[in-house]
Amino acid sequence: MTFNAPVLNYTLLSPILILLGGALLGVLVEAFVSKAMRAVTQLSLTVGTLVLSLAQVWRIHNEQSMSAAMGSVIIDGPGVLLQASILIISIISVFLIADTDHFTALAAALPGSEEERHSLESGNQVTEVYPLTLFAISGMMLFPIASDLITLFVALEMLSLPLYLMAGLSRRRRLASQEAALKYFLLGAFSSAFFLFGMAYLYGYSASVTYAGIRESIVGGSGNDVLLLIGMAFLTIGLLFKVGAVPFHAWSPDVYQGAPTPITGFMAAATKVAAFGAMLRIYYTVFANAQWSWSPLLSLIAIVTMLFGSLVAISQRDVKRMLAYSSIAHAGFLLAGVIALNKAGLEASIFYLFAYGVATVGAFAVVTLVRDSSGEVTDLNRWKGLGKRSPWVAISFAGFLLAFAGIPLTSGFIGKFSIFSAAYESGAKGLVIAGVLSSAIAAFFYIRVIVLMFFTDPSQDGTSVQLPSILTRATLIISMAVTVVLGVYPAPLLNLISHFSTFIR
Amino acid sequence: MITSTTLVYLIALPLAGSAILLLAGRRSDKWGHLLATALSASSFFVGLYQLSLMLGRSNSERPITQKLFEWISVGSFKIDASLMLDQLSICFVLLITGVGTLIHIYSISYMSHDPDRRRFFAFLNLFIAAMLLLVLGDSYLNLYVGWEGVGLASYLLIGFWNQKPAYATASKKAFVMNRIGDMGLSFAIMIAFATMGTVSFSGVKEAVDHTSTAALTGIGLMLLVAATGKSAQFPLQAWLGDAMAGPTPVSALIHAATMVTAGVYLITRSNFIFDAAPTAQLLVVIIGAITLMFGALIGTAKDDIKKALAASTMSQIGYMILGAGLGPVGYAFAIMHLLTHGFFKAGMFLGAGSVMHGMNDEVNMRKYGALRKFMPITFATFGLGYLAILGVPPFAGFYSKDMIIETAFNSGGAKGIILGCVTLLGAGITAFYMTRVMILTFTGKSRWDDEAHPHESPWLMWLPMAILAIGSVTSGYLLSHGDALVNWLSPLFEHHGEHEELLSPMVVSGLALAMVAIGVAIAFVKYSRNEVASVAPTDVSIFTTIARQDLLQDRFNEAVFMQPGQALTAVLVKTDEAVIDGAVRGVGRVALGSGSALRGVQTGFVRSYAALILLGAVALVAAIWVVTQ
Amino acid sequence: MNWLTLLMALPLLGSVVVAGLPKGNEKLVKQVALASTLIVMGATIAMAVSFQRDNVELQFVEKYSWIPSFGINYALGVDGLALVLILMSTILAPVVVLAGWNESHGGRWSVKVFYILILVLETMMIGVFAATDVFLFYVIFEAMLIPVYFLIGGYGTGERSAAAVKFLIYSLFGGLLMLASIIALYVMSGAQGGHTFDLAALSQLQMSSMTQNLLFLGFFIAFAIKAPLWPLHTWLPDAADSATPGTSVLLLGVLDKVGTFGMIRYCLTLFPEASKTFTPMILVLALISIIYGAILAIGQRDLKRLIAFTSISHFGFITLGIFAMTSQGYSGAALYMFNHGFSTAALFLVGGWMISRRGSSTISDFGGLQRITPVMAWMFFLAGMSSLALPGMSSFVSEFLVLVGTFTRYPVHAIIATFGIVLAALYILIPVQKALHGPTTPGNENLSDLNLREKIAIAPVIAIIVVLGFYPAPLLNVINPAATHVIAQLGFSDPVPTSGGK
Amino acid sequence: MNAANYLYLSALLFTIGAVGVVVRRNAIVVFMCIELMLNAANLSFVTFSRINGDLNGQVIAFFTMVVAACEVVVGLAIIVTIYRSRRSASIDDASLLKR
Repeated sequence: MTFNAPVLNYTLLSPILILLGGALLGVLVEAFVSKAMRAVTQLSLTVGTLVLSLAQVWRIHNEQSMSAAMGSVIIDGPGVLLQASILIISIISVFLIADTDHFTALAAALPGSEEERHSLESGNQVTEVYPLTLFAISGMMLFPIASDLITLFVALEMLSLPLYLMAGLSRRRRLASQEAALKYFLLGAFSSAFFLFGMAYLYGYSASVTYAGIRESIVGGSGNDVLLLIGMAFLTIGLLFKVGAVPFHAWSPDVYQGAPTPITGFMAAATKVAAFGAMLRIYYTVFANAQWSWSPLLSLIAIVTMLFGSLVAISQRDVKRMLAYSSIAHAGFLLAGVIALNKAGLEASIFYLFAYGVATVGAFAVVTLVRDSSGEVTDLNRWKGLGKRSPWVAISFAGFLLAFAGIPLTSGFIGKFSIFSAAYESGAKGLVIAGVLSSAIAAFFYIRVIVLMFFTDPSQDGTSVQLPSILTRATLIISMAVTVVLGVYPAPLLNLISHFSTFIR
Repeated sequence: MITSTTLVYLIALPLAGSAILLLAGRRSDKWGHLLATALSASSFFVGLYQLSLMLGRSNSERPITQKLFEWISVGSFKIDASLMLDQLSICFVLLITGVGTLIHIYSISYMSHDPDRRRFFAFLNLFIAAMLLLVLGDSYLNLYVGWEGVGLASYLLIGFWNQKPAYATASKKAFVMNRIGDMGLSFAIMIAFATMGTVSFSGVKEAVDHTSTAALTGIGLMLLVAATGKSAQFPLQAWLGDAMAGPTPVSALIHAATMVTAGVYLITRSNFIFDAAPTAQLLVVIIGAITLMFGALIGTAKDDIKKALAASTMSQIGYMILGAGLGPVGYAFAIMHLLTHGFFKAGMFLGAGSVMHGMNDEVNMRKYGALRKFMPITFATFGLGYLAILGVPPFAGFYSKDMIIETAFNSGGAKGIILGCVTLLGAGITAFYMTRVMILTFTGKSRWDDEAHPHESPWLMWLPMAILAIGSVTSGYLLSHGDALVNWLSPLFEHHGEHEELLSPMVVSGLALAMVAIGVAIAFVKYSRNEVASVAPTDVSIFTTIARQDLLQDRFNEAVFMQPGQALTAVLVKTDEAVIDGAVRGVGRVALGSGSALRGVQTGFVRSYAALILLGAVALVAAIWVVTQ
Repeated sequence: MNWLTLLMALPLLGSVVVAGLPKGNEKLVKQVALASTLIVMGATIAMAVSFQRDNVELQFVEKYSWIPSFGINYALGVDGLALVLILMSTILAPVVVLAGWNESHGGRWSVKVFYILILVLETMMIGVFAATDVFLFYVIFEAMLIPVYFLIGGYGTGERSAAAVKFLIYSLFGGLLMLASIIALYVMSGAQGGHTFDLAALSQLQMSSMTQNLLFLGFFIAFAIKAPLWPLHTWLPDAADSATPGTSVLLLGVLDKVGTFGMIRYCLTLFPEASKTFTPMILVLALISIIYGAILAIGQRDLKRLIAFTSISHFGFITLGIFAMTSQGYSGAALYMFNHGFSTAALFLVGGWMISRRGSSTISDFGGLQRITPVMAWMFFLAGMSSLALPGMSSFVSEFLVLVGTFTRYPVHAIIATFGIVLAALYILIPVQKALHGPTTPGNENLSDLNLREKIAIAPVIAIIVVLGFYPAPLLNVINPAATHVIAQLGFSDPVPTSGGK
Repeated sequence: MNAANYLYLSALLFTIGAVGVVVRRNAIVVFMCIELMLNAANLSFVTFSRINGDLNGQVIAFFTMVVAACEVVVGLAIIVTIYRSRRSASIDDASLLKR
């Protein structure tokens, strides 16, 4: 028995490796850099790492390879696009995370304890959130380019575990934040168990853990269909959990609400890109030939998800929960892109993911700004008259909401149009009808928020809009610009996506 | 047809007057009435000039046209803004501008104390212009413009003193009921276009030969509906009495001499249709006969001098319509009666105005009496009109009305006898109520209050009355001498064979005069012998009660149309709010409700969330099991 | 010369200039806004002059690739109908600005924002009529809602935000149905020779009659909400009730025309067979709208709601004319759209002045205005006469054409519709009597008559109404070729007179 | 022995674990149930590896154990924090966030 030394193409893997390196450095920084310099160092390190990684992604954007890591990852157009999207979204999210006011000074301290107060007053702020973010991002980067089940599972855990922790780091309402972390963790682990179990059955079905091997078995059609179906179903549960599709969505409103807002924004945007990226690859390449078996069920889930998200969002009173339900509805729309199973669907999904992700970060950036003396105000009733007090913030929030609603001249409209037309092209007319219907319902609550902000008189309860820091301002401006530009002139990005959107297999 | 370039001035002059007066506003208060009168008069002179030209041409060359511009042209629907003056319209032109000018003159004095006199004259000029357009238009659509234009002018003038709510209501009523008639005209135009492809008079006339009788009957009936609206014929007569709310000169000009006779013009103008549609023609006669009696009966019970005259107008137009419905032989007589009626009725209305002018605007005849002494000129001119309307020879009505009665009798068969009797009876009743008016107003004892200081009107008022009185006396003779009008108009109408004579003219005249004598005698006995109560007695016969209420026309309309209409409106307003908008709001509420209900899934307990995931997994497995079985 | 792009750019430029003006100088803002709209009007008239009226092809065509991967173009072009509607929009814009000189003061936001919204809206109004790419049309169709939404909700009165939301939700719902249809068209075009949104190309698509019917409904419902047709009308009275008069003018006068315009431009062109299939039902809806709108108008106590319901009746007439499929009906409907813009503008503007002076929009609060404010009363009266289609007013020509055009093919429908003209007399004369006639009631004694600015604003509207009533040829000449063209494309020709005579 | 029986056992263990997550209240016990599910999956992997004659399944089992260990690290940290703040490890107590 001989061992072959693994051949790794470091260039192609460099975006992820850079991130991991940055994360490890971050851990060291946390340990060794003085507390005065720590925050700045961490921030620059993180942003630098991300930018470097993005540059590396740019360098490899024309590469295609099945063998970058012994067949464990695939580097191809969609993978590169998704990685770039994740990195861009991460960068603007990190700008929000940089506002340490959102994070507890010492996560280990008891809420309300002397210890907590002391660390707050002394400015002894821990900044572990940065390396955690980088670890999560590297998991996200790996998730959509994984090409065997082991890598997929590892990537899933790599992106999930840091997020569980990050959800519990909020400085205010710490009990809720910890509860969010607990819920996220338990349910996440629960769903990974399903994921893993599904993997086992797929392995049993095909005697292979690689995407290519499983696909060949499906094409060959000789295996035990029950194994395949259960494997697919359970694997899908794990993925659907991550994207927040009904009935695997239940964690998301609670976690979105409890987690620190910058983390919520990051999680909502980047995780969705990663999870849908993986899902697209799996369904477009591995399961494509078993379409007959999953398409009806997934369509049903998509329809229920769209309608459920839209309907429940109507009656929400908390802006973060409302955005959570809105993201559930959007998961439904995105599932339509998966179901479409054609090139248009892939392109549309990638566009949608990027546009939606950026707008989501922007929307949560606005949420971070609305505060009173005890921190963020997420009760919608206290957002009344925001347009009067801070028109620009309100206008940008309205802009993001309009993008979510899919109003023309915003990126959301192009996304919605392209994804629905792809679904229609594949014959999923029911999905399009349900999508249109739930868009109408969804419009109702987006508009309700706009009414609150613009057409209602402000209440005098100390709610105010914090002057955005430069970084937050940058996030807002970038995400607004992307939202508008992609709405008005999406042609360059669409061309780019179209040029790159072919999975190699 | 000869084209002219001057026809347009007939209309343009008064129209310009109206526009100038309205746009200039108060600035023209000082001279507005003079300008308006002058423009109306100049239009009259243009008319006279056209008449003189027309007289100089041979029969077939008399009609002239002037195309102004292409008005509407879509596909085959081509309407030019084009005028036509022929033997028929010149009669109307002269009547409208002539009587119109006299009434302008009269109004200068009559309205001198009104702060809005300028506006009044603007409306009068507007009316003259619209009425001229009505009679000069060369197609039904052009006529329609004038038709609604006079309706507008009539609305404005009835409601001239619209600060009184009742007057404002009267003007609205007139407009709405006229609109119902206008709808008929719309239908007629639509049918004509759909079947004949044209709506010009000449085009329709040519197309009549190859058009189905059904279509022609339809057009005829719809034209009749239009005529009943404008000419206050049964069943659209109810507005005319209320229209007396307008200043008296308006009643004289619009609601006696000209506008209300537009229906007669329409039917006469459309003779080619009615001649080819006997059913429609028969209905014209019937409507005429009914209205003739209807108006006459109302007239017997009215104490308001203007309303009595209005009822009389309705009745007299009934005669004209009836005449026009008798076919080729009747058209000329209808027009003749129309012209003579224009003189004597306008004269009497102006007389009534003069009386009111001297009596502090009192209109109740029971508050008059013995005015003969105080207003001799008014009495004389009114009296001449009275004799004319009665048909006493040689006054105007004698010629025109007897011709209609005679033609009615001679229209053949039972129809002829019935119509003849109705017209005769109508003549008798006319004599009764007109005598009543004369007696109550001018003779007997004075019954007016102490504040009243009856006096004769100034010359500006009595001069027009006098001129009209001259017309009342002479017009009948002039028009019928040597069958002048009949011959003048004859090129326009188809001629069928000579009609058989049931009764000779002499016999008819004798019968008519007898009826008139009876009517006069009864009135004399009833009102001249007995004391007239200055307050209307209430213990009167059921017939009088009903007649005082205009034969219940308003009650009928109220019960059959207005109340159900108002109820329907109220119901629909509620339905719109509750049902249609309610459904919309209901959808919203359902969405909100189901959203709230679905929120219940989110209990906050991790275990229930895990259960949800497990449930989802179980459902998926179950689905797979079902699929693979 | 890119006329249409220029027209769209000018108001946008104006809004940028307005946005850049110093704070606090409201007068300057208004003047700049007025000047912008006047320039646009001038440019539109200049463009209209060079329109070749006998050419049935689209004119002033522009086409640039916008989103090539979906086959979407920035494509503009006008035929006679679109030209007339653009003309109407750009003439109404300065009128609205001038007439509503002070209506932006009671708003939630500054005067500046009001005029920015108005100018942006004007750009979209031009674009929506000029677009020949279905996608572009849809984008503008939906995006237009936003400025109107803020105009109603920000500057209106009463339940303004509820009305604005109702308007927006209704419209979005219709728009999304249309989106579904557009997606289907797009996908089909991909299967039949390449993705495109070009109107002409899409009209050549082959599809089953079932598909065609469904897609037609998607478009039609969106337009029927916009137009609004019974029973999808309930947003309009609320919106008109709450919006400022100027906004109402733009809303009812221009935006709602997009509905009827869309029926012609999109429903008829894209789905000729389905249009025929649904014609009987649509005609019935149109008739119900005519009669129902009129009766509801009679039953209203509020002046603004009354005007809104009269418009529902008028839109019934327009729809009737469109689906009568005769050249008279079509030209009548097209002309009706133009005329309705002005007669409704006159009603809303004068009504708005009355309401702002009196501080109430309840009709019975007025009384005897004719003696107190004669000019204002006269203007209201004339506007009312135009609304009831009195001959001599432009609306008569169009209403009569619609009726005649309908009668030649659907006599019974035309007869029922004609009853609308009697009801019209009632719904106009009742408020005229209550508000203008009668004795002057308390609270009205001291109302002031129109000032010079208001007179200047209303004068062109009245002038257009009257002049076109007597001489509609300039517009008809532009509309007619398009009418004949569209009718012929649908395979219809005008019914021949049954008598065969001429 | 028939390898399929191991699969049945694995499925049974997985089910027990899943039901345990739903019915038990103590966070630690819930977490242990999840670990049980993971190990059930591992059992399946190993069984399939045996059936298919392929080593990958066994490799994955090792990976899973490592990942599970990581999960324990993170999970216990969270659970302990919660326990310290709330003085209770019952997951039903943590239900601030709902609806």
